[in-house]
Amino acid sequence: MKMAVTTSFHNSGLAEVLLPEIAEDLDLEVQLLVVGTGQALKLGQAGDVDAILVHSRAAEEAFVAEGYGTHRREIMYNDFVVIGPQDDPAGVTDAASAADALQRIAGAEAAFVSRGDDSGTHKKELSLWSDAGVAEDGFGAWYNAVGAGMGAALNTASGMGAYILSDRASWLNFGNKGDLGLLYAGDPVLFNQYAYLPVNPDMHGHVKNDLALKLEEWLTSVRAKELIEGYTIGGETLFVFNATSE
Amino acid sequence: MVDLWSGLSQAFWLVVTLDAELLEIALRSLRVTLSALVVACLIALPLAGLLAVRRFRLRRAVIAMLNALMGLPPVVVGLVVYVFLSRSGPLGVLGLLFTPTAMIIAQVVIIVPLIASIAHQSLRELWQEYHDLLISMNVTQGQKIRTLLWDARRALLTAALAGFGRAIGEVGAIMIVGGNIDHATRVLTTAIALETGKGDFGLALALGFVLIGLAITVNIAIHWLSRTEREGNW
Amino acid sequence: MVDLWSGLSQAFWLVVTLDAELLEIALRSLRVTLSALVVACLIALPLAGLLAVRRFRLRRAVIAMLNALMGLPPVVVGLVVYVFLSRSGPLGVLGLLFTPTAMIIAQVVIIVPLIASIAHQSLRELWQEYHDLLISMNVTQGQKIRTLLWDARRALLTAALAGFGRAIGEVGAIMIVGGNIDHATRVLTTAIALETGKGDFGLALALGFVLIGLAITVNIAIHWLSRTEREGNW
Amino acid sequence: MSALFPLVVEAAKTTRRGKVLAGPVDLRFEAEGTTVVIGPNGAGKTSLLRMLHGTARLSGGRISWACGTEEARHHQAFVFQRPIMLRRSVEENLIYPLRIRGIDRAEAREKAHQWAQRVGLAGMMDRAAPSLSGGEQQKLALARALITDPKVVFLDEPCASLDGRAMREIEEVLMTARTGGTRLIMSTHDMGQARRLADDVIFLLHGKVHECADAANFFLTPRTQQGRAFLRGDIVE
Amino acid sequence: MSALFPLVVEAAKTTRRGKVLAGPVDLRFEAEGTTVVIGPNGAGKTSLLRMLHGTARLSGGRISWACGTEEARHHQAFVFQRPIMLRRSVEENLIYPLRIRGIDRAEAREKAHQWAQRVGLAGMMDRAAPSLSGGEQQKLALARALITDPKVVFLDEPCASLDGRAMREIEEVLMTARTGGTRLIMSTHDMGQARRLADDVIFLLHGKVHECADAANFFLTPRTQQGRAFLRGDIVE
Ligand SMILES: Nc1ncnc2c1ncn2[C@@H]1O[C@H](COP(=O)(O)OP(=O)(O)OP(=O)(O)O)[C@@H](O)[C@H]1O
Ligand SMILES: Nc1ncnc2c1ncn2[C@@H]1O[C@H](COP(=O)(O)OP(=O)(O)OP(=O)(O)O)[C@@H](O)[C@H]1O
Ligand SMILES: [Mg+2]
Ligand SMILES: [Mg+2]
Repeated sequence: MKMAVTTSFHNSGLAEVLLPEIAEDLDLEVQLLVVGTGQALKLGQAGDVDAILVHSRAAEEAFVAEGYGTHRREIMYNDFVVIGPQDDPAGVTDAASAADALQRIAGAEAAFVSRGDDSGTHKKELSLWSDAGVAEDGFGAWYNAVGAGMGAALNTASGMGAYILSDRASWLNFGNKGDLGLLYAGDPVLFNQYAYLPVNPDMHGHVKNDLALKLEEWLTSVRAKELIEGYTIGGETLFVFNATSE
Repeated sequence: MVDLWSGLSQAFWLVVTLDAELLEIALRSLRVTLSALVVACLIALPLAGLLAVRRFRLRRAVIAMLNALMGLPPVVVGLVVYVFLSRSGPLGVLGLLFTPTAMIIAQVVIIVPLIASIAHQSLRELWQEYHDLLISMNVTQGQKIRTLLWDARRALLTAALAGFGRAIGEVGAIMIVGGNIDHATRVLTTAIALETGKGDFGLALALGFVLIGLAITVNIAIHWLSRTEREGNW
Repeated sequence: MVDLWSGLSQAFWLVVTLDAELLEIALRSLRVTLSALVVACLIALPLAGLLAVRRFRLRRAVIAMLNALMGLPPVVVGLVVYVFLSRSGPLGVLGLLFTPTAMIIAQVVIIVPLIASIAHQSLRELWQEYHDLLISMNVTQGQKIRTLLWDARRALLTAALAGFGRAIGEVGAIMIVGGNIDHATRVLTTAIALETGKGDFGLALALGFVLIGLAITVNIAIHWLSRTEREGNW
Repeated sequence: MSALFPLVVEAAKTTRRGKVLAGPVDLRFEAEGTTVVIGPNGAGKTSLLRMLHGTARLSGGRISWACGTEEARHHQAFVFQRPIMLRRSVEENLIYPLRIRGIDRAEAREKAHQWAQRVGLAGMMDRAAPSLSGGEQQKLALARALITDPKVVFLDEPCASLDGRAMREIEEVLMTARTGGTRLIMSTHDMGQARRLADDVIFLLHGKVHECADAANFFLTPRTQQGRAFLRGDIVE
Repeated sequence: MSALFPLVVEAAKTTRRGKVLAGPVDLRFEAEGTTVVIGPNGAGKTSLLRMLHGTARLSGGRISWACGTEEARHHQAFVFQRPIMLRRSVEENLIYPLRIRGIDRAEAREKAHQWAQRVGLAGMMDRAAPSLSGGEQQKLALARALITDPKVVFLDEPCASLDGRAMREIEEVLMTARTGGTRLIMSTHDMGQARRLADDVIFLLHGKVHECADAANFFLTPRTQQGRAFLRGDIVE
């Protein structure tokens, strides 16, 4: 079966742990299509994949509402972190909340890199900006929308010595080339929920819904919970399993 | 610079240890690209011959168009091929999306104009030389084209190699229609894009160097093969 | 298929309403590519001339190498240029990363081998014709090269147009070195890649059609310009 | 096979970018003999031959073969002023027109060897044709034209770079062909050759037929003053 | 300027893929006169001239000009058997060798017009050179060779496709050049022309100098049997 996943999920490296186990347990070969969130939803709509695993709640709910997906099942979450230059010119380290951190960046007009690609991360970032009371048209030259994937955006930020909002997995995998540092994390609004959506077989008769359901069952099982919560990079746990058994 | 050295050393180790995964995607790269090249040549070379030999009203327009299509942005080609092959598209029933075949189709679309343009360029020169003779011999269009293609075969090599180069280094289109699926449609370029996306520039560069090495090997092999059958100085 | 029609109609409206943002990135595309083309031609054409005219020991190797480099994967070029221009790289102090200049550099690297290979192909033919005459006139190497370039100028056009096409449609390299930053380094191809990632295939296709239209316009304009000065049938 | 002749030319002319290269000419060729086209450089000899043969586009008038153009084109051959060599070996050059006509390779090679012998190229079958000497190329072009037994052969200064003996031999080959019923239409600057071969003469001037006469008459007593001047090697106005 | 002559050729030969095209030859040329190279097709006339001129690579022996090769190359010109036309207008073709020598455009055009007049191409200055007729191309090549006032001119069958009058005129041009001190070394198949122009004759056979003699003597009484046979137009063994 084919599953479209977002770049950030794939970049976390978790897929490489899960896929062999799935193949073993279910005798099921899952082919991953690593694309942007928008493109993943698009592939689902067209019926070119059997299921999608993304993290953009509003878009997901619309996807189900329009009948492209049968339902939405939350699997796990990780969190976003604010990355920036070690010397921290905007003083983000001392921020009280995520909104505060962003306000400080805007106030200092410190260079900031945005994914700018309409991905889950990007949407999250925009909503954080609006929470922080910084309107989109208030962005000055310090705000760089790069329109690229997470790894590439981190690289850009590292190249420019800029702040950036990243998911923790990508950040850890990035391995910090350059002099960036994790400056702020922990605000609950930064949680990043991943959800699994099987494509609706009523819309596309050829999708392998049975396999998709089998996979869903596995993803929400105890076995998956162990694997997901046991996955660490540099000693840090990345994902928190939060699937509810139906 | 660190990335560069790390890339070089990783490339070295990948190659000397004959890394199984590398071998798999490198072979897939070659297979896809060579298939695309063969198909593209079968289309482009006769087309170039026809354009050289035949005067028809829209000839100049077709040539200008071919030249322009050399600039077909791969991503757009990828999208268009995707739209056709997608389940909800007209050819969806064939189930070709996210298969090597889809990648071959996209590459063919990209390199046919390139090969045809460059080939036409050489054939035109030769045709100016042969024109009077072949017309005088009352040769059919097909025979003219075959004669030109045969006698210009060394020059056509450049055209084919340009096509090969373009195809093997191309990523935008095959990423969209192939999907970069591990063990199915992952080739060198999409693997490089993936590693770049992850920010692992060292590995990306290593794969890149392997790719360049592959391209150079193929080129030298072809040059060498075509030199052995060399007789005159054409 | 819906995407295709939506793309066409969006392209139409974007163009007729002269959408400001479209205009900005289209002009940037043109500026970057034309600059790269000029620089690349200044390097590649004399190089092609030299390879045609001068026999030196490594000549065949250089030619095979150029042919191979036609296949330089853009992503790899992007990475290498990135490594050099990045803050921690040897040219970091110039602060060129994520600027249009960096994109021009990457494009030049990509199209120089292409232009040089194709140009060399035509010049070689002409050189075979002129060889005896120019040697007999005791012409210097520089004069030989200039004579060849001038008398083959129409054929060199194909080479330049191939380079233009490759450069304007290229995305992998300029994405990495330019960063696709809005209002700074976003060009048509990177915008297309972005919209594709967003899943907005309609808009991506629309931009793609605009890009193709642009390429065709430039080609036809150049063909037309070069035809007005046409005298003989060479 | 129906007869090609008479070939009737009515007010035919060929132009290039508005400039008249040859014509308008009215001529009639019968089935037998050798016609020699003479005239100063740039008079239009090459253009006239090409027009008759059909490789130069007619921009006015008519050229009609008795059997229709399509069939006629099959039975013609042309030897160009500047030999055009296929970038192949001498043998491949000779074989080419036969293969085009569907004759099988073995038979074609057989014939190629006969003809190479006849024009004195027997020892060079494997040489690349473009590397032959000037005279050798002319011989090859001639053999390649005659190898298909055409009914009409156009020859544009076929002996310009041949040595004395080769010229004599080639003239013999042409004479044999003529006796065998091949119609020859050739141009030359060698008045000696013209006298030896011509049955009738076309004297061209500025693209037009200035005089068209029986060879014997023309060389003895040209009707026009220009004809006389040309034969003397004087200025022709 | 130091003297170019004598030109001494010692055991010089030129080969191509192992085959000897011409040589080994030993020759000595003095400063004055016209040398005519004759011999059957494929004898190596073109190869010999190209070797003397320096466009064919020497694969053995030595060719030494009195003043050194570099300077000598500056004062030579070559008219090829098959005229090589630059893909430019007639005028540009004539101007080219002058511009190469750094002469300014106005002066070069002036000279080009004079020479076009002399060889009878005055009316075609703006024509594309490759579209000229065969004879016109030969005239142009000749004018382009002589326009730089070279001290030595090599001519490879320069009159092969010229009409009677053009040939006479070109011969006059050559005679004038010779009187003006230009050394001419030419090949031809036209024995009449050889007799008219030659001061001495080199008779080539199979790439070797078979006979090298004073023109008057050679044409009256060739020393070798092959020489006699060649002049008669017989088989030369
Ligand atoms: N493409 C062309 N454009 C313009 N003029 C041309 C073209 N081709 C030939 N001519 C001119 O037409 C005239 C006739 O040319 P043609 O080749 O028929 O002469 P010709 O009689 O064969 O001369 P020659 O004896 O020198 O071969 C010449 O003056 C030539 O310059
Ligand atoms: N590149 C080559 N490779 C092999 N043989 C060659 C090459 N070029 C010339 N020859 C041969 O060398 C011999 C001498 O050639 P050359 O052109 O000097 O003859 P030539 O005396 O000028 O003859 P012509 O009177 O026909 O012009 C010929 O037999 C020719 O076929
Ligand atoms: Mg002629
Ligand atoms: Mg010769």
